Amino acid sequence: MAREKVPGIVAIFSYLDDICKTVETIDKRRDFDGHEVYSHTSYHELIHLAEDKYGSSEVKWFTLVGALTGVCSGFAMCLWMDYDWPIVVGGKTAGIYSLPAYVVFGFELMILLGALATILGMFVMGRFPNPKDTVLDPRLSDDKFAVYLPGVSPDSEQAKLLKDLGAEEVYSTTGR
Amino acid sequence: MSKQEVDELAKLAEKPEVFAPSGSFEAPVRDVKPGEYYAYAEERLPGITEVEGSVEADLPVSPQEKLATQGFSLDRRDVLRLFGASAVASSAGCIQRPEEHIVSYIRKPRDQVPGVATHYASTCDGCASSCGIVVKTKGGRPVKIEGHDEHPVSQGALCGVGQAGLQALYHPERLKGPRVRVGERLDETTWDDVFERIAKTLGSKAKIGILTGAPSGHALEFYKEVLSNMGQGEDQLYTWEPNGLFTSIAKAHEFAFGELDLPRVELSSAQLVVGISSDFLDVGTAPVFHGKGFSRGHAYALGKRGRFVAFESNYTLTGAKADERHVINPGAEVLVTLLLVRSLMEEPGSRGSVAQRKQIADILELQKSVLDEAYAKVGIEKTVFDELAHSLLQMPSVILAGGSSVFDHNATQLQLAAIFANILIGSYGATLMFEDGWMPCPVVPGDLKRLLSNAEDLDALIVVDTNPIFSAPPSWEVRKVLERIPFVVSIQNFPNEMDDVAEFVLPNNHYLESWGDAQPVAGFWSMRQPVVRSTTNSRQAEDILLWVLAYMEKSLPYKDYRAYLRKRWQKIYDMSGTKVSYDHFLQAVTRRGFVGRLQTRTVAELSNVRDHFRGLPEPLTELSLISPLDSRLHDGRYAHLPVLQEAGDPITTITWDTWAGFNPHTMEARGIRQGQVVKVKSSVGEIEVTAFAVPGVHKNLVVVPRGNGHQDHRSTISYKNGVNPLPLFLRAEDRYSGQPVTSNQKIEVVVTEKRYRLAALQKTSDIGERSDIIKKHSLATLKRNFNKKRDLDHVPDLFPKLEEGEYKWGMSIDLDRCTGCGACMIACSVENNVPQVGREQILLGRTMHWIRLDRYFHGDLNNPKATFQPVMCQHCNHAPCEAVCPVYATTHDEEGMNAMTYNRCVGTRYCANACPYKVRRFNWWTHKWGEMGKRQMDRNPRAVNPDVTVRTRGVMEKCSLCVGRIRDAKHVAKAEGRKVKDRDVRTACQQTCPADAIEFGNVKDPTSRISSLRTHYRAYTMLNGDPDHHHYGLKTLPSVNYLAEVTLKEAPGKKETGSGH
Amino acid sequence: MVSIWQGSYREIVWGAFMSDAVDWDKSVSDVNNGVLAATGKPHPTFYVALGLSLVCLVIGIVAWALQITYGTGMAGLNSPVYWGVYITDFVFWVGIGHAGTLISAILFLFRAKWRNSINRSAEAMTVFAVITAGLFPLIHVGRVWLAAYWMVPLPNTNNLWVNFRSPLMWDVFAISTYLTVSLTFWYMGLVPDLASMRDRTRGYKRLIYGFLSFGWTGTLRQWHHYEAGYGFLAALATPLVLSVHSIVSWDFAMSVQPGWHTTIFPPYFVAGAILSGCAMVYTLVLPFRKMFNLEGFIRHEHLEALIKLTLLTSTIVAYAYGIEFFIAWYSGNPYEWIIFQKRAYGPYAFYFWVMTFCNCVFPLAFWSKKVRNNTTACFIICVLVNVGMWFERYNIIISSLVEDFIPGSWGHYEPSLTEIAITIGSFGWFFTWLLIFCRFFPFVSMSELKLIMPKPMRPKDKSLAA
Amino acid sequence: MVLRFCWIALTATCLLMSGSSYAWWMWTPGDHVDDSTQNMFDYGYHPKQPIDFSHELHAGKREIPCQYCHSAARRSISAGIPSMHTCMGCHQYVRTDKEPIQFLTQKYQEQDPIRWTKVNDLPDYVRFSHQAHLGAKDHEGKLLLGEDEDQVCIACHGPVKEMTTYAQWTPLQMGWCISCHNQKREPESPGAEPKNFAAVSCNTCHY
Repeated sequence: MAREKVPGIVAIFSYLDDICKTVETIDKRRDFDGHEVYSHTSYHELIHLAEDKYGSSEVKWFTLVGALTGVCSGFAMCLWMDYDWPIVVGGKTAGIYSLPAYVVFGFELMILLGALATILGMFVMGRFPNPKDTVLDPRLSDDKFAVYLPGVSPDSEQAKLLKDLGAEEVYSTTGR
Repeated sequence: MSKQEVDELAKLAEKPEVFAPSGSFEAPVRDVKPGEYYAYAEERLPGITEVEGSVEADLPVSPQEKLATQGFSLDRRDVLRLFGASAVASSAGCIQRPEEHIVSYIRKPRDQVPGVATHYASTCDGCASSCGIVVKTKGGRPVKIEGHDEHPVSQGALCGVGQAGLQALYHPERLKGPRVRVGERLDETTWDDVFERIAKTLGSKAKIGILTGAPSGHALEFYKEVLSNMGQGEDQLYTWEPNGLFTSIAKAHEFAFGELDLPRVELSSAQLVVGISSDFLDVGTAPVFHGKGFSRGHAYALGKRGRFVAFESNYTLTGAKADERHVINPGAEVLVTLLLVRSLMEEPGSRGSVAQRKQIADILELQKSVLDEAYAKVGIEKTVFDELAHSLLQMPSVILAGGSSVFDHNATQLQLAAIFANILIGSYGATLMFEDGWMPCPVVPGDLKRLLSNAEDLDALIVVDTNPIFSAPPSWEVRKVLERIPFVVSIQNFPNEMDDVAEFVLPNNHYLESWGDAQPVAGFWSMRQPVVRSTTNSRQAEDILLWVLAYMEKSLPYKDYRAYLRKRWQKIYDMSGTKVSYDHFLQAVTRRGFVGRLQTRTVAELSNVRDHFRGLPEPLTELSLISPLDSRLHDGRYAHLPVLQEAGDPITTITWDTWAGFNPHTMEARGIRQGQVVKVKSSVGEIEVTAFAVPGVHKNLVVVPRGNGHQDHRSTISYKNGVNPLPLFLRAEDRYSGQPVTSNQKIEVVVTEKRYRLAALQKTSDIGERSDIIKKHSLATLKRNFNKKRDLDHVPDLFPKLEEGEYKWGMSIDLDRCTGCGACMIACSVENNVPQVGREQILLGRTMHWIRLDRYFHGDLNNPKATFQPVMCQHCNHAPCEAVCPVYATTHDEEGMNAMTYNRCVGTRYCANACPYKVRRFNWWTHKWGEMGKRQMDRNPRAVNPDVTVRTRGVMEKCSLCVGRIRDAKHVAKAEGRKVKDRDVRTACQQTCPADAIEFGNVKDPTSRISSLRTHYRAYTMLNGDPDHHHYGLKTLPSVNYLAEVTLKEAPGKKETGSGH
Repeated sequence: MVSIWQGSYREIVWGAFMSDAVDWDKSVSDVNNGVLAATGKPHPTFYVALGLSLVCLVIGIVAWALQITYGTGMAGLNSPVYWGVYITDFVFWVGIGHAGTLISAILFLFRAKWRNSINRSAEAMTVFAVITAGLFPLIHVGRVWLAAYWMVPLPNTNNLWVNFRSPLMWDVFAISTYLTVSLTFWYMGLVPDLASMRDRTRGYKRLIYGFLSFGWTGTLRQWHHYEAGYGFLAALATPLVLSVHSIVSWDFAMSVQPGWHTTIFPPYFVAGAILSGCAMVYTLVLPFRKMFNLEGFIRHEHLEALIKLTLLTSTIVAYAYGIEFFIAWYSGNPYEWIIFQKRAYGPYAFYFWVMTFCNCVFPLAFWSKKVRNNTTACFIICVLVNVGMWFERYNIIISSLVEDFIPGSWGHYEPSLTEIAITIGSFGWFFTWLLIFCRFFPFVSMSELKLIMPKPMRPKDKSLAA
Repeated sequence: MVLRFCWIALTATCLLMSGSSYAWWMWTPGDHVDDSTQNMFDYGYHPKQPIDFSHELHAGKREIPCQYCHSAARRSISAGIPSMHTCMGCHQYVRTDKEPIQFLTQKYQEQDPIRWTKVNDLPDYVRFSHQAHLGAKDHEGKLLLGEDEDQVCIACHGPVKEMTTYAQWTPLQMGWCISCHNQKREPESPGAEPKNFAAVSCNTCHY
């Protein structure tokens, strides 16, 4: 994943409706290839646009696989460990597998692995943590939105368009 | 008799009666092959052959040699001990591999195989009844005392005191060596010094006396011989036994028949027993022998059951077992007995010769007016006596009167009256053996009185293992009198109050370290041999005397007491008529432990005892005190043994303490509350003691047991436990035997504001109408269902049955037999290294007993019926505890046992919660001597049974059905290529039970006793509902079953409350 | 009357889940400033509270050290009461730990917006409460040095596994899963906020926050998957939260003890857990929002919704108490019925009535709008509910164990000083962590709070020239 | 830079945790009754003994059967070590010039027993019976573990005949015991359920 830093521009937005409109606009334009949109929180409006942009999130597949692995490994663990050394407790002879009790382990491991896989999916699909990533602008985690476009200068056509769409500021950056 | 009955008889039949009056008693010595020790392991392992004289080798040849070996040098026994304790861990807290060592034998004794137990036969010295014991030793250390199966007194059983013998042996507070008085101090000294100085002093004394306890066997003669060698008269020998029953019975028989002996009571052949303030099951004269006989003669078998009627004012363990119990005024025993005699005289068919009847009639006539009024005074109607008299004549029966709990100045008179009654029902020769196999009286009546009056003249007194300063009422001023004697030597097994007045305090050997013998029954001799060399620097009392004599240059011709016995036993050898040589005879007897041929004699018919009935006692109508001997601590001589302190009184379950037992109604009337401290005052003293309601005690009675109340620091165990009630007693004695009176003392009770918590093991005693815990059947029901069998192990079940192995261990406990004596608890504690925790922990509820002896009262508070139920792990086949352990620390094995793996346990205690029987015990601490409070005495590390893991803190434990014994038996069986047979394995509790209430064995073996008991109609399992009505309760399927108690009368309609899920 | 008892049951239920309209006087831009300013400079009472917590913690540590050194006998436990205050504490803290996940996961799925202001505090409470609860089995066991290892199915030299039939093993899995998942859930919510903190700090602090925020930059792609992942986590956590206390209740229900062996236990325990959790959240949030000057963000309307939720669960718990008695009587099982009679009238009746009044009677005051508006009254009642819930567990555990089947084995129980000290220590432990957390991390979920505030739309007067 | 440092730290933490948990299960903590523990690698224990007794010489070259000296093995739970008297039986005459023999003789004459260091040492909570393993017979009286007794010893104690001073050969851990105990025997009849070679219930060894 070695990636060169590409200088580009950052356009800062303050308003949700502006950034939404911007996203809608630039998403269709080829000269905005490689742009990245930044937000300080997950407004529904933006998430809806993201769904159009990236498609439905693949995290669900991670969750599903994790959960299925969990439930299978839970049952398998119990069954195999009971098979490995059957010990008679409470009048249950060797060879009786207490499936109702194993449900607990299947369930718990399903949740556990499902949750961990979800996190993994989020990391993988969200492309983070990325050791080379840098913070473009500290305001982005406060109350601002931004669009980052690599390989262009603040004087470019694209910068101008962003300004028109409501960007309060457009400046060049060394890249992310 | 049907075939079934025959079968059952065959299975249930006990060993043949050794003392059966009809059969002759054969001396067993001819059956013993010379050259075999009494060691079962060796009998089963012919590969191990013994070598002659391995026991002899312990005792040195000459006194000089003996002295030499007392110094520190490693010899065989030490090596054995080191070997046994070879598992010495390296420094604690280190998780490195501990370095352990094996110490090799220099020359291996041929009766020792490392890891294999060696058994020695010996004789118990716990009380005067001299039970035969087998001592199991491992690596030279005694690890368990058990009743000798063939010994006719113990018959395989042993009481709690006998079981606790090991703790006395290993007690860390035994004197480590001889002491000499220097002013107030007792300084350590050497034996040489002791002998020299004692010899010198005694040489200058004109009059020397010896005071002993109840000496057994030849010891009495030995002391007399010692005295005469010192130039003293034989009357300078004094004995003192606080249990007055011996003296009163013997004295009465001396009056009546001219012989100072006790009759042997064959309770096994008595179908009807009448006890008049008798405590033959708790203390009596021979509790194990009587317990065995009583359970055989009384408990249910083959549709029959004996009857026991008790008249008593205190609520004794014996009375608790009675089918009918009448509460009488204190002091009314003589009247009750005479009223019974009167009814017997009136009853056609009563026995007795003309002269005897004449004399009895005269006495009754003389006291006619008193007796006429007596019915009202004792509060029992004449019809009761008439019915009893009628029944007594219908079947073999016996009347037993008196006990340690009632000892007033009419004790001998009471015994005389009982003799009349027994003559009239024809007990003598049938159930009371006075002409063949009588019991010799171990003490001389009135000796204490004689000592006190002669003490002025005594210049020196040697005291051997007795302690009248503590065990006689202080009003007798024993201490004062003994202090006046210029020179007192006290030879005691355990330091006691006698040391205060002694110039020399010498540690006596424990009986497991001593030679000795006993004659429990006339003509019948029991051998005592040392099983271990002295564990401290102590000597046997008899040897000390021999040494003193040697230093006085008045030696007896014996190098030690064993040589003396060897000489004395010549007579027994001659009597036995055996053809083997004397040496072989002695060896065989030592191995077997006993020898004998019942002696017979003819006694006078009945002397004139009319004079003894000139005056009759009045029943007391005011509040009065009785102080019975504690069945565990006796007069207090065993107060330093924690296992006995912790076992608790069977009736009150109070441990480590003294209490004042009141009738609950009396407490209510006087405004006394449970646990309130009361002042009990008499004209000579006053004590403060905690009140405790004991239902069934007469309203005019306060019961304060003896045993505790040691006020000195000699033992941290007995120090300041409870109080001694004896200071309350006026100096009074039995009119005829001269024994101090310890009952019927008039007292006042003053309530104080103080409170004190008594550490009772059981907090709730009432189970109301519940039948899921204790079941009872009437005799009629049992007869109706005689052929009905139960199948406790087959109930409707979703799961397949456990895989069938060869064995399935089960235990059956007969509630009809159980007398509640608690020997099982103590045996279990000793066998399984169960720690004693002390009063404070018991107050918190942290008792560690693997067997809980539950005691339930039913019915009227003034006269309740008691049922005892030993509850140990029930080894459920559907165990609620097993499934809940997260780490598999408790699991089921293929033989139906619930296995507890201590080293896997992490201590979640979930199993104990899940157990509906609450039989699991948790190690809240690591129980060690001297840690976490003084009272938590436990193991001298050497006193630990090496076959059972010692548990540390944080680990659950419980009854294992003595799985170690099962493994041992299996190893033996495996080596012989066979299966384990019935009775190969006996659990510690089963083995020691004097009532034979516990049976253990392989349920899958259809010929085993257990499988017949488990299918008996009386069999039931606790909390498992009522299978008759397809109701299975908790359905835990325990391997331990109970056999229902049997009532003579039809029980009133019972309500079924046992239910489950 | 009508004026006092305002609101119907339906209104309460509705109110508990649906947010009321809040009249915000703050904007999105104020969130980070407001929250983080307070985080760095807490009210002086913070340090008093921290000191007090540390003292309690030290007491608990000393008590536990003594107990490990000398043995479990330091506790007042005995035979037959093998479980006591430690298990009470365990169940209590697990119960407390339920509100967080409930509020953050279940209310998230219900789209109850008011949860956004308190979900961080509730989740933090959950995590620390579960950590506290997780200590108690270790404190409780006899050999803690082995328990921690043997309770986990790891390969070992004994070739021996663990017993999967044991409810305690279920517990091990349930609690550790719950801890992991709620920790994950909580941390996931923290990540954007940590990024905010990173962006506002420099030096080593920036280094630490940077590490903790996993390089979150807030791209739309990240938000997209984050939102999806958060939803799935909430969906996974919802059954988990219900299962955990069910499993804890099975610790009791799976043994044959009368009073424990009932099927009502799982729902009953879950309801109780949520009740105690909500009350605890209220008890915590009220002083904390003052301490960290967050009254502008955690609004009264939010707290009122919490109170409504408390009232709702209180009525469920009351119903469970009633039905438990009814079943005990109706089942005809004498052991069961006797235990219940003893609970109400036996030697431990005091605890029963404390529990009944605190959990069922006092919360009834929440029906009144006046009480709901009075934060002091609400606070007192919530503290009482916490006390009541502790005694509920105490009552269940002790009364069943003290006197069960066989009268010969009956006993008694009093907590020892060690147990009390460790209980105090557990509060110290919990509050120490919570206070430290509040000092260094945002006590309000900033990114989520922004969502329920007025959206930063371009004002009409500044409209873009098209 | 910042993030890279964090990345390394994270990896290092993960490695450390997995490493320590691996070490943790290798070392199964034992019961603290006697402070003994079991370590997976703790065999080959070879302590210094008071006399460098050579099994190779006695059992190997001279072909003295194991149970000539360890005579308790078939009768007892413990195998026992020979008494000094047994040694002296030969060494009164044999090799009396050697230093160890003189040491032995001196000790014997002083009646001072030799303290050997235990090599095959089980924790105190384990009951192992040599008798049951060595002398175990089936119902026909046939030795279960075969007639060649020395072979039976070797199964657990290793090739003693090739060792000079003895060193622990097998781990003597529960897992190792169990590996034999729960082997399946030949079913008695075809089709029957094969049974375990020996009992595997806990109280076979722990009580």
